[in-house]
Amino acid sequence: MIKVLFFASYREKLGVDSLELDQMPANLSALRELLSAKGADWQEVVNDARTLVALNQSMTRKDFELSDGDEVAFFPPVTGG
Amino acid sequence: MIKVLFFASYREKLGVDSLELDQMPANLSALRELLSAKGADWQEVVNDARTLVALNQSMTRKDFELSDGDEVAFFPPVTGG
Amino acid sequence: MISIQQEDFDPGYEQDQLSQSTGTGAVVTFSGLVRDENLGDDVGGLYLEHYPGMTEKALQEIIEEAAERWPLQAIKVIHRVGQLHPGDRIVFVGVASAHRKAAFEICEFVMDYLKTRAPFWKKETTPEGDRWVDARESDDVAAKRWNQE
Amino acid sequence: MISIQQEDFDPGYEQDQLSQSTGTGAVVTFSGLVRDENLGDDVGGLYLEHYPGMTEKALQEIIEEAAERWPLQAIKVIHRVGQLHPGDRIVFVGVASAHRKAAFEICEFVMDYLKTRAPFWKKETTPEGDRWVDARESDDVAAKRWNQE
Repeated sequence: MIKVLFFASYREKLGVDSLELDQMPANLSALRELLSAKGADWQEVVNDARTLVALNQSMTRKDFELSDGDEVAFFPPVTGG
Repeated sequence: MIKVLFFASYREKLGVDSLELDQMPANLSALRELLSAKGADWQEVVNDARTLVALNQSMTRKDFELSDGDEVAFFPPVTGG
Repeated sequence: MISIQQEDFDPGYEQDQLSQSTGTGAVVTFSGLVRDENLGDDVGGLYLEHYPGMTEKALQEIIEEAAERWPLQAIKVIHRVGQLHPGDRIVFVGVASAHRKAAFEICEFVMDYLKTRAPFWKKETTPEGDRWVDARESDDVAAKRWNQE
Repeated sequence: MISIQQEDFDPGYEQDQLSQSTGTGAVVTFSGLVRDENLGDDVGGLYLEHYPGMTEKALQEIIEEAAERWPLQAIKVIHRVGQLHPGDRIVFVGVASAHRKAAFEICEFVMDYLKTRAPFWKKETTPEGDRWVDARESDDVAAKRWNQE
């Protein structure tokens, strides 16, 4: 099982802050495909060039393998401070 | 009359913090000559390449004409802050 | 060292805490405040969302990187979340070091990285409605300069 | 805006005063403290001499130059004189501006210019006796960078 989180405008756009996937996509690319299949909004959010991705609460710009229990977050560019 | 001030290590070296000159040197160069004549310590202080000069409480790196009532200060590089 | 909180904080108290070592010669602080205007529109309020857990971790990593680059003596980072209003404090970064150059650089570095790497998002209330604040390219530029040194 | 004084000051109070406008988005402060060590020697105390009258004028000129270069909203400069001890505050520069880049730059600019243009001199007490602190070339370098922009 993996956990997927969405924040800020993405959370609002999808109406989802968190979901748990029983299917285990092999890696980030596979996860993106799986989520894109859920609709146009989903496709935009997970594939936007500006979208930031965090694996287990660390940002990463590379593809990565997924393991049981992983937490993946998709969010727009950050605007704190 | 002009007033001449010395600060910090220069004040201590010369044992003088302030003096009034009844003679009116025409400009800074003439003032330097006049003070240099007072001894080796004076010569060092007023001619040291690092010495800063202020005319009427504004630092200047140029020669200047002197007028009655002017205040000229000689001091070492500043070290506040 | 790091605090994510809804409540306000006291910059004076934080600054005193950073000035406790007699080896410290310089304390630099940055406080970010909610402005009543952004991009030409009145701002009536600001809602700050974050990613609990990751926020602390991201800030911790930024501080560790700063400590590797500069002689850091003490640091405090506070970021508020939730509903804020014009004039409210949002963020505080306070840095203590032996000398001023390092203290300034650390404080700027932490703010630049926080602005681009810590998972906070601002939503503004304006007369035209609520809107998520867009990331600013100038923040990316500011963060990137630290890679070139 | 400028205060030359023997007594201590309260950075928290000063910071609050700088944060009064709702157009202010960034407050940066620098506090300089007496260190217990300099150039490898223990420092037991620090005596600060200045040039009354010129000091205020020099700081005023520095602030005016900063206000010409950046969108400065509020500034406070405090410098202590007389006998100080390790841990004591020496100097405070607090700056308010709409955005952080300007606030950081103004604060650094004012400190760099203060260090090279304001008539203060430090005398240290060390186990080897009292000594006037030498000007540091790094301070000249820091001040000169503002001419190149």
